[in-house]
Amino acid sequence: MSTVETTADSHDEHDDDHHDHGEFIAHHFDSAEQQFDSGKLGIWVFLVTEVLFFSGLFVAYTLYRYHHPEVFVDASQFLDKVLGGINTVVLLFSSLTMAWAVRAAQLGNNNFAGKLILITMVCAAAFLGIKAVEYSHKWDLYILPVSYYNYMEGYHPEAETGGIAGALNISKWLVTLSMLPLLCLALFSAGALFMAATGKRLMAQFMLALAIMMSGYFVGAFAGQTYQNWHEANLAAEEHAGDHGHDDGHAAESATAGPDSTSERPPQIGVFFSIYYCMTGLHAVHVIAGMAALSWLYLRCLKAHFRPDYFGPVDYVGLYWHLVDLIWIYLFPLLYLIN
Amino acid sequence: MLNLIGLLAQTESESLVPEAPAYREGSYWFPEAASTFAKDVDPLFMLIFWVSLVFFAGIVGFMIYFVIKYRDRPGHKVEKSASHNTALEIAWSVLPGFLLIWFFVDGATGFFNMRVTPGNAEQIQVIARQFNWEFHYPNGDATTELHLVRNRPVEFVMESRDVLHSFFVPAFRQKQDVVPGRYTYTWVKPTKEGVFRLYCTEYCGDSHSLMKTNVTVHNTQEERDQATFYPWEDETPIKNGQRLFNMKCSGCHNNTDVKKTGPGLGGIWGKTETLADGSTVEVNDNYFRESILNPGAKLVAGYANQMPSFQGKLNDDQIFWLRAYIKSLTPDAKIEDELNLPASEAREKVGEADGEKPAAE
Amino acid sequence: MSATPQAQKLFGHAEENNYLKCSSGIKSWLFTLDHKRIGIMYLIGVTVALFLAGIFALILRSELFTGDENFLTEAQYNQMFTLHGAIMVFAFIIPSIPAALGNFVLPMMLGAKDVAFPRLNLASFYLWMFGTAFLLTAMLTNGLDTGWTFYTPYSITTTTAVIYATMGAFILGFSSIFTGLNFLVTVNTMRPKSMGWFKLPLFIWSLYATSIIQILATPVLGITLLLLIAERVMHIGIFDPAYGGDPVLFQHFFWFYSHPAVYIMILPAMGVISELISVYSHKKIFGYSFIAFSSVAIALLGFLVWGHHMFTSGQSQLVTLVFSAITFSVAIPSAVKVFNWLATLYKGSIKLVTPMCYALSFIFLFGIGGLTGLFLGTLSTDIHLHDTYFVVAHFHFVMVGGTLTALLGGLYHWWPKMFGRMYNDFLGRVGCFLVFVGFNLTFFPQFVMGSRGMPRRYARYDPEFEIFHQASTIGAFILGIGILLAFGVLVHAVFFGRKIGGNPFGAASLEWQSSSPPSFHNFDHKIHMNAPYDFGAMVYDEEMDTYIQRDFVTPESPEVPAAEPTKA
Amino acid sequence: MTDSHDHDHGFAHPVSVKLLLSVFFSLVFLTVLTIVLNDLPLGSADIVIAMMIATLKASLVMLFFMHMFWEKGFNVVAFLSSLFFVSLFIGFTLMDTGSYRDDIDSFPEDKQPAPRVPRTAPGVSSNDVRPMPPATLVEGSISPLAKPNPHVRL
Repeated sequence: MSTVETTADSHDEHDDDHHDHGEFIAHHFDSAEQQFDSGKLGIWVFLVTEVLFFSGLFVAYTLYRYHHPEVFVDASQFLDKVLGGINTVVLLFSSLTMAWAVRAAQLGNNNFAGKLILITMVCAAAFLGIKAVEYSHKWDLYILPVSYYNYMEGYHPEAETGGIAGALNISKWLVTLSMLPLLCLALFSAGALFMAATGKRLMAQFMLALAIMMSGYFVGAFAGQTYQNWHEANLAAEEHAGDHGHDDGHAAESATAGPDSTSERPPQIGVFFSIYYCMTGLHAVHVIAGMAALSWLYLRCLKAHFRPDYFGPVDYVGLYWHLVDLIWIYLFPLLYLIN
Repeated sequence: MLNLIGLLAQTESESLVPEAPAYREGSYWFPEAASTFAKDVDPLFMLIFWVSLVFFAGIVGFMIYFVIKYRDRPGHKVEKSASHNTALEIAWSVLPGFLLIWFFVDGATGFFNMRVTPGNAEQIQVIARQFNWEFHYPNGDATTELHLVRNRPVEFVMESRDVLHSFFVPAFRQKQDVVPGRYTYTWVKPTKEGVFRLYCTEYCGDSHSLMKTNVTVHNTQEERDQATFYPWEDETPIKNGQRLFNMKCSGCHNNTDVKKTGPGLGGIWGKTETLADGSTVEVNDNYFRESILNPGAKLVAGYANQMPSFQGKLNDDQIFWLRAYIKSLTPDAKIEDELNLPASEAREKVGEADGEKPAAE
Repeated sequence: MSATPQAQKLFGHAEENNYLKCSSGIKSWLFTLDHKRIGIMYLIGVTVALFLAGIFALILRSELFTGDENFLTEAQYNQMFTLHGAIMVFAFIIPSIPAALGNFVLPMMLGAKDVAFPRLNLASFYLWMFGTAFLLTAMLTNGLDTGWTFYTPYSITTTTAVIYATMGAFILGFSSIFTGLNFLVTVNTMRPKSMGWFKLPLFIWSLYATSIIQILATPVLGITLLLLIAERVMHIGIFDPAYGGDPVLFQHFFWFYSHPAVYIMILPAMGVISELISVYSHKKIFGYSFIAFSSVAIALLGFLVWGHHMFTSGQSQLVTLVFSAITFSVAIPSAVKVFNWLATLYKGSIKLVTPMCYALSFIFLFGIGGLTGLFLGTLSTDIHLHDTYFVVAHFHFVMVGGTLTALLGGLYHWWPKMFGRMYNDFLGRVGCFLVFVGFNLTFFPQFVMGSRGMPRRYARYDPEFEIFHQASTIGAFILGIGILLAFGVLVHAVFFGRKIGGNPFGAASLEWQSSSPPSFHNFDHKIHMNAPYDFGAMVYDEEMDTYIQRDFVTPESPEVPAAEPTKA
Repeated sequence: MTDSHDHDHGFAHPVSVKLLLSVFFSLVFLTVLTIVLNDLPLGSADIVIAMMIATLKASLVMLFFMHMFWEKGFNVVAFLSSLFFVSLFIGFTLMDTGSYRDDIDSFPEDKQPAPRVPRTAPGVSSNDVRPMPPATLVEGSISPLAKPNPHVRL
């Protein structure tokens, strides 16, 4: 009988124990825990779709490695284990800070969670910086997807004599790739100053964090490039000491000699790089998406939104970020460590 | 739908597809069986058909019976019946399973028959391209229609020059995709004399529906050889060129001035064409030869660079024949006298005139 | 029998409160987070897609009236069938029942206020809009002539707008993933505590199984299309044989999604039919758990059979054999459903109203569609029938005879709930009859043509097939008129239909406990949690012209609170 | 792990800092280990070892960083099921690689008979379909990506 007597909005009476902070409970949920559980299952299922999304590339990888093991061994020599290793550690560290940020959010410590998230953001950007160094180095050497692949033994790209690239003695590709981060850095710094000047402290702090994140990219790129230069110098020295006669003049000659030198390598070598660029490129897109999500989290930390019964967003973005790390954990040995 | 409007201006070209042979009905469902595979396919098809029909009649019969008997009417009430019956449900899940196993085993047996070539089969190479077929026989003959010998198993070694195609002869009940980048194989043993249809059944582009030809099954090897033989040396270069054109070029080019995938080649000789970069070129011997060997070099405006190079695929004689034929398609072009001589004589004449003999590859 | 005043309060119309009228203005629709309004918008969208692709189908059929050129060039014909297929598959069938009907019904069937992620739901709809817009862009710029399957290498070399179209399909894929994710989470976490798994209506089970497929398979379509775009733009050599790629690998990628996608299309239809058969027989569904588990079984088995689209493609014989064997196993759960529906009819009280007519015609057509699948799963017969009109007829029997019929049946069933008005049942049945007759006339001759060797995707054909093609074309126009009439009757009902009460059909699942149309919060009152097929609990109340709970006239009823969610 | 449940946080399960740090250092150790092992001559076993280490690392991340250790059973099953479907995808597709050849030569059209087993010499590519781009540097080109590609169309 009571069924009929209770009418509209009967659900609300079950919210009693949480009504003090109901503003984060959407109207269609009955409790904070239901909301959290839904979000949690949702993000796990989303990760499932991510795994399957990447699976296509792993299938292509497995297939072509199965057919051309020699190509994969040959091609992976072009990938720098040390840079890859550093990037792995950078991502692992960002995972640590992310997991820590979840803990902080669970304990309601927004301030500390924000700092950890900022570190995570910086690591993500640094990862991309190092990646940019790797990419630009390969592009200099014409190590590209199969249809553009044009690497020639012994070819050393001359550093540009003019422009920014020449002045910094780095690849023109790295300069090109760094344009967007530079623009963002400038925008965010200007934004931070503007916000500070107009007295919007919170937004100023947020903009500052974004600027710090973007500078992480340059830290990564700088470190990567320094290593790269050192490594090149080392190689050159070794070559010289080994006296194989591969001096610069010879290299330049073979560069102009053209197609002969490429024919030693099977034409499928470019397929490895097709797969390499697809895998790492897609992964990089996920890193960028992660940076956006982390920035949003940081803003919410600044606004002190999280507390022991409402920390879902940190947890969800954290899970996503760990997945990005997981994928890299597999990409690293699959692409860089082939013998 | 702008593109569709644009295409309306384009008219259909003269088809090079051979006339369809009369349809020879075998049963209501099948064309006449002309290969050994029919005994793998047809009876199994009919078996599945009757089993399905029995099930279907049962389902629909019960459905109609129930609908009439238990229709909602005054005084009719839902009768009590079980909400489930595990034994019954398991029974109707499992029992049809046995039939399915039967179909599977029977089908797999037939499938292996159709895919495993006997050792004594002769080999015919099949080259599929947009939008024609080319068949190369062990004795060196080549045709665009397929000729087989009755009761002789033949294996087709198939290669595609561009996109996916599929080799399908309904009367043989045999089908296999032709995949670029790999060889695919199939075989058949024709059992009936006659002419049958061969279709491409994997969608391959604009004129997919015209990529069909005829299969003629001959009684003896001699008849087959006669049908595939073509006296290249005795025919005129123009006729040779026409035959080559039908084999190699007609997929993309018309022998009229109507545009297909590539430009129509009728009336083109001596004309001045505008290239993609704005410059012009006259269609003459040199341009013709370059267009065959290096098609991308001077693209006529309005066409994509789609044509493959025929470098190493056509020898100088063949290019000469093609040139003769294309030239003959332009009414006012001056046809050299030697183009009307038998090919072997024409070659000598041309050699004298040019001071060199075209080298056969 | 007369209802208690409380019951009257429950089922009375709350005009100002119903979801259609609670707010007005275009913005209140475009930015709504209400699953019911999103469902309605989806319904309008997919109907437009259906009519667009249907017009293409009629143009195709007209061209095929004779074997020679009538009014389409080959290239135009190819674009027509490609757009017909692509729009029908990606923009109509896949979202039709789950996203349109499912969105409206699923939360109410569960007894929830909304889906778990309303914003994601709206995002899914807008992604659908964008994806469809991309497909239309492809149509309006340069056309698309690859077939909806985008097989390489043709899709890499053709000059048509493949990239727009693949972007469209990619985006539509994400729309589908979002719907699936939302429904899966909703069913898991938004159920009231007392709504156990085995109290769920079978439509929800089928949507749940569909969600599993959408989540697991659709991402693979995403990566496939991305790789195809990359292949076309810069030739990465994974699918392109000119650079050492493998075209058959593309088919594996494509069918890993697209075969399960076939079950995305048919499973929800089966769910709808389970509801209809049971409600209009006024009898508890026979073998509830078998039907429920068969949905999940079909969803999972669907992942193991994709290779049966590739029996002639050049895949290895071992794989062919394995895929054929597993394919047969899918037949069993499908057959189980059909037998259970029949058993439900047995000793029921069958009302031959429009939705039931569609349900019965579904059993007929799906029966043919399913059984002809046996010919195609069997290896040796498939070699002959592959890529012929036999295949075309087979999947149209399943997709149109199955899904479209079920969609129409479902619309007629839930239309009074959606708009609170009743349609003209006689005209509805006439429409159903026309659809049934037209459909059979269209596609039955195609079986004969196919086994006689008529290849699919042919703009020109040999003379011996002409008579069948002409029958087919005439049938297509009858089918078109039937569908037009069916939708016409529904639209007429929205404006001129007789107003009806909350539960005109005596259905027992929870959505019928709301008023018609439902209020913004779905239920204005506490839900009475009865079993979904317990029709004995429903009695007709003449005074209110609707069915109500027996409990409302006989006081004792077990009260079950609809609040605490179950653990996921 | 007992200290991870030291407070009652409702449905929150904060992981102790100690645990997080030890997981991180194990991960770094494993990364270094896999690089070092890669330089040793392990033959064909190296891919297996590298994958095992990667899986170990992935498990650590999943169990502790992603809290799978404390997660609801359904969520764990849901996530891990994705791996099952990925393995189906890879497994079936790889079963079909026997018939694939990427290096077949075109038929010699003027020579008979056709090779029953196609040539497998490396470096021979089918040049009748579409030619590989010429393997020369484009003089003065700003970007290798700027090379005109005739097949790019929207």
